[in-house]
Amino acid sequence: MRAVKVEHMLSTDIITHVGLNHYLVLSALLFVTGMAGVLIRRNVIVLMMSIELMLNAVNISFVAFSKYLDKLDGQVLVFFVMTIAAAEAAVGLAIAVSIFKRYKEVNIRFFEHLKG
Amino acid sequence: MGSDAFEITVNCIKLVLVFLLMVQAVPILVWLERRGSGFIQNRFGPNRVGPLGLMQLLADAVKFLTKEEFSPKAATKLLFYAAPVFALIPGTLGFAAIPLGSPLKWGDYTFAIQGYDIGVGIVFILGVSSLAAYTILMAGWGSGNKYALMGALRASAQTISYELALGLSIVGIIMMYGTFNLSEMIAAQQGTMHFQAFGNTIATSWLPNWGIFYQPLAAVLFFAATFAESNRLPFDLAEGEAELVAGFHTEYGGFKMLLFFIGEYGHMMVASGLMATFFLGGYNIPYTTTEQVYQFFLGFVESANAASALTSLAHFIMFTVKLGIFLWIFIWVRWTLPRFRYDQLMDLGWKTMLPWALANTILSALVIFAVSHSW
Amino acid sequence: MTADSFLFWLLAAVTLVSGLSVVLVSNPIYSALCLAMSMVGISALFATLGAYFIAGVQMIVYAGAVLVLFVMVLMLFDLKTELATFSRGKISGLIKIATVGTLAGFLAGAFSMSIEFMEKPATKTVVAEAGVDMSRNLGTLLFTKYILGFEALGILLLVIAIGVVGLARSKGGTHAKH
Amino acid sequence: MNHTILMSILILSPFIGFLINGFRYKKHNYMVAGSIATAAVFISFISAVLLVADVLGMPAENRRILVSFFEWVGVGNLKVDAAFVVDQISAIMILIITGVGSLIHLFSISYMHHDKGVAKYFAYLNLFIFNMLLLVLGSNLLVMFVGWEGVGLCSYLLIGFWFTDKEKAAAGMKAFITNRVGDAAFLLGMFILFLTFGTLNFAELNALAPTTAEASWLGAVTLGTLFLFIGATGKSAQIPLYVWLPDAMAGPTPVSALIHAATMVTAGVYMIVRLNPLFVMAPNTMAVIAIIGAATAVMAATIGMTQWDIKKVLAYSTVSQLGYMFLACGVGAFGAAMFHLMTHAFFKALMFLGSGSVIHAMHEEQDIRKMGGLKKYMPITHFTFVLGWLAIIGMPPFAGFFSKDEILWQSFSSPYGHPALWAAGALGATLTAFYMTRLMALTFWGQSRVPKNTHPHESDAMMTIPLIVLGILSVIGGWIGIPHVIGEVFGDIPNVWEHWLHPLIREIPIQSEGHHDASLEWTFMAISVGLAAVSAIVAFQMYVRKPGSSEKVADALGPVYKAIYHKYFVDEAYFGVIINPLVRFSRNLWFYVDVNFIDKCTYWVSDVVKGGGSLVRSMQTGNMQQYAMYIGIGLVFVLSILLMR
Repeated sequence: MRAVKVEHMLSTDIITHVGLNHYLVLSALLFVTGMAGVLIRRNVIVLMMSIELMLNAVNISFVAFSKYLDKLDGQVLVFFVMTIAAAEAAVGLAIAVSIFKRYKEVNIRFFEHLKG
Repeated sequence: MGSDAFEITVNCIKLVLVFLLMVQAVPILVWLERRGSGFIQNRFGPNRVGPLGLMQLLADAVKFLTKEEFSPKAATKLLFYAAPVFALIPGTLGFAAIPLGSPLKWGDYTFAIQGYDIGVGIVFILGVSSLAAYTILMAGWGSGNKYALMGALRASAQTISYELALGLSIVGIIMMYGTFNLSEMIAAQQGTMHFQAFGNTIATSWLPNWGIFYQPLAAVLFFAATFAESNRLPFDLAEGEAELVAGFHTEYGGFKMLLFFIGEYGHMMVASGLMATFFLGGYNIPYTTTEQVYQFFLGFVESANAASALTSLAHFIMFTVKLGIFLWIFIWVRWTLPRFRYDQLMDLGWKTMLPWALANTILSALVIFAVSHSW
Repeated sequence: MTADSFLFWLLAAVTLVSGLSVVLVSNPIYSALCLAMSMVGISALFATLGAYFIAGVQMIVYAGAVLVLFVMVLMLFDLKTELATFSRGKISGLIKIATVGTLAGFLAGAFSMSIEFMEKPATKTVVAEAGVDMSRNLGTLLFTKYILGFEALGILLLVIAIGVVGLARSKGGTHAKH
Repeated sequence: MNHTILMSILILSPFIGFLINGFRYKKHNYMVAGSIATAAVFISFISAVLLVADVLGMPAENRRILVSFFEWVGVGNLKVDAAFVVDQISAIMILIITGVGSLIHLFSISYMHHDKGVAKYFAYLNLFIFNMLLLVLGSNLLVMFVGWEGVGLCSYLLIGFWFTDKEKAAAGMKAFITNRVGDAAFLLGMFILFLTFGTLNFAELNALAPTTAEASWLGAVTLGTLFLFIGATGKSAQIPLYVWLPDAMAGPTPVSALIHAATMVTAGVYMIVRLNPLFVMAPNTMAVIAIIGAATAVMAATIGMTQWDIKKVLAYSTVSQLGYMFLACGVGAFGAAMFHLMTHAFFKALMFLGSGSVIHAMHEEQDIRKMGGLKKYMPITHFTFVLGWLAIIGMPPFAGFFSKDEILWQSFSSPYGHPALWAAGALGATLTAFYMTRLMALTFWGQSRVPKNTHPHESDAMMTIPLIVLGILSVIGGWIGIPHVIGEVFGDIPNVWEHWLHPLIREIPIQSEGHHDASLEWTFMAISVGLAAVSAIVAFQMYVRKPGSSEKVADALGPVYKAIYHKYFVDEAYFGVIINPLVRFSRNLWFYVDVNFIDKCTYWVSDVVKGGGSLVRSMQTGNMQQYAMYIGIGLVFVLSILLMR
């Protein structure tokens, strides 16, 4: 809440009138957070979670657009994204499990063995 | 939420009330369960403290609160303590979305007799109740005990598997009523059985217009799935005493245990409420419509508000009765049926209930299309 | 400050904080739980955007299924010896952080610079009417305009299901050969 | 039946046979392979007969079946169709090729039955027939050239068929390379003709041919025809490129019969006849052809007299007979050339097959000094061989007589002719009679010199039937071209041959001075036959009556005999003058240019690429997060560009 107050001094408008670009900025930040996770974490499963985070950030922007452009297509796309994400998670986890079976650890570096 | 201050306050009070209603129902249920189990197993339940042993509830509460507060060494403190608290969330949130009585019209205000009227009621309830898996997992892993972990994994696996059957089994209902909104569903189940088929109305006078008559298979599947969801016998693999000491709450005792109990009973109540709402016409009094009841009470008291209030009250009682019936069935089943084996459980979930639910969905889709389509 | 904006800021804060902690917390289980938290927040954000159905689906699919799967796997592994959280390499780490930061700056800047393009008042026709009708429209759209994609996804899911079972059953996993 | 279908059957049936046998090339069942191949060729023989029948049915002026399958090459104004034409000339050729070809296939079945790679052998044989048909049927020089190269390939494959024997493989290579030289010249000729006339189509070329003789040596027509002729010398084993043919005898004997006697080696003659309007208009070329032909005829005959290998003798006789054909072409007696081509195909194939039968009987023995007196062992072979012998030494009324006599007469009487040419031809005929009689004598007559351990025997029917058929042909084959002078005697028998070919033969532009009367022709005829008979008798005396006298003669001749016996040291000369310097030059080229310059350049390039690659490769660590980082950096880059704009 304090953060909100601080911004209160700067300008009220940007706080009180929540518009499309608020959501977009939020989704951008979330996306970047996920990207950071993908880049710097080592645990494969955490990597996948970060990817989920990125996907959801995109979902936010989809839904926001679908509201502000008054079209439902965005939400349909969110559907698709969710499905893909679920599939990706399933496969990723299966691979992680098989990696774990061998190395008793799920470090991303074990995937370097897959390099051709 | 509304905009008027009065309305807002009333709504907030309503939320608290619903929560309290659920929480205070738990001890009664505990008592009911113990007495009922005694009755079923042909022994006395707790009957010493107070009349019918009703004071036993109080004693239990005191006992729970005064027990020593400890946590095992291997436990992850945060999760260990957070889990019981989270255990409350799904039940409460879910239950708050179920309409308990017909909307109360007071002056120019209209108060839904439920925590909050959400557009996509079912979806919301399913969503929140699917969060239950976390509490179990947190508890199981957090208490750093292999039995607990095993129980937790089992329980969550079971929950996820049966969510499919749960969700699919009510798709038929949703298609039939053409809505996610519970109030609209209840409104659709008023009076005696009558429905549109091939463009002309078919009506009977000897059956209430309940969902169970349209979707019997869905009712069975849904009820079974709810058993699995709330980890109760015959699906309480999570706490199979024989194999795992007490499943995910092995390490829990005292008040935390109580919270888990509350969560479980909350689950039961949500399930029962949903059963009533989907299949038994919710708060409707059988063979009558809300309007009829309202007119009936308007015959006694002249003020519209009072009549509406009485109507809501009558409906609320009606709903409680239906709720009670289902809760009793829960308890009854628990003390009647033996526990499944784990593979049997999974087979039942994936190979029996899921296909049946799918078949039910497709069938009802076809029928609804054919019927609603006046050729 | 109206209820809507308050809700937005609250949820945004929750989502962002929990998202950040996904990345920063070293214990994978905690980060999974944080992710679940942020999922809930996101679904609430969907609700504030009037996409109630999507919100519910988000709850069921992500919070209810996918992440539970993650948590289960993590607990199954039960990594007592937590491996090094962050990848080695000072320079590359710096580059990564810098990249991420600049990207964030770019995106945020771009969006906030382009307010006047985007800030078109939402005419509340399709999306606004909450709940059922919108879900109905959504379904109609899904089964008419996007039917092909829908079917494709169905096939994809089938394939994935089979493949994952095969993958998980393989003894020794992907490195069984040596 | 439809001409297109017939033509396709004619051409494709050997090819299909080739495919079948080629795919089962490891099989050893000679009966199956042989039947397939023979059937294929026989089928195309039948269709050839049908086509020729159609041609016969047409009016004399435009006897021509043109089947154009598709446009093969269309570059600029070079339009080449995959078109095939059957007219008077190619009709004869296809009949010979498929007819004699099928007989030789039949012969081969029994001849090759002991061989391991029999299926491969028959596959090659069929492929050869296919290419030969392309050669003779092609309606333009390019299609012909395809066949030309194809038969060269098959001849290479079949000469080196027993490639495990080093010198046989070497013989194959020799043939191939020598042909290459000729083919290069052939290509040049094609280019010149195309530059001059803008087409390669025979009909158009012949139509565009100038109507007046071209006097200069450097005229387009003269040069083009000269180059084509050099190509012909390569293929048809004329001086200076004849050296490969004797070595080609390394191949199986039926191959020698089919390729190196009957068909392939006559391709040059066929080509010249095919383009006779052009050649006629280049008197210089004609002179060259005539001289070379005559020279080859005589020289090869002389060498033939001294050889001891039965097949070598036949090979040299083939060379000299080809010389006759070129002589005929050179004096503008194209009809005679074709005529001799046909009769030669008959009797030379006959003799080769006979020699094959003999070799077979002698268990792969080819030295005639180890033979003799085979007459009683193998009567049929002997009898048919006698027919062939009589035919080749030009005894009337055998086939060879008519064709050879025609050539001799023309070489004197035709406007391009010259008494010297006639003299050479007559000498060649005499020598031919000598060495063929010698061959007969040493092989079949006299007392037997057969080693004790070999028991010669008559070959089986599959080998003798072709002999008999060919024998009959080499008796009656000549009767379709009986000269007028004789024809008048026997109640005006028409010279079918001349009428047949007449429409396609261009008149010689310059008129012959005066007209030779019949009596002169009679005299020449008598002279040549007489000389042949005399030399035959001499040879008979030398080799049968008093054996050993030949050695005395050889000693008497001394160095001359040596020179002839060593084939005038032509091979050695080629090695010394051309091949070895070339080899040395190429070795230097290889060392200084290829290794030290070109390779170094390519290595440098590859090193540069490798270095760059290793630089880039260092980015590919297999570490996914790095890849993700690259993606992110790229994203930032693109976004910054977008925002800067």
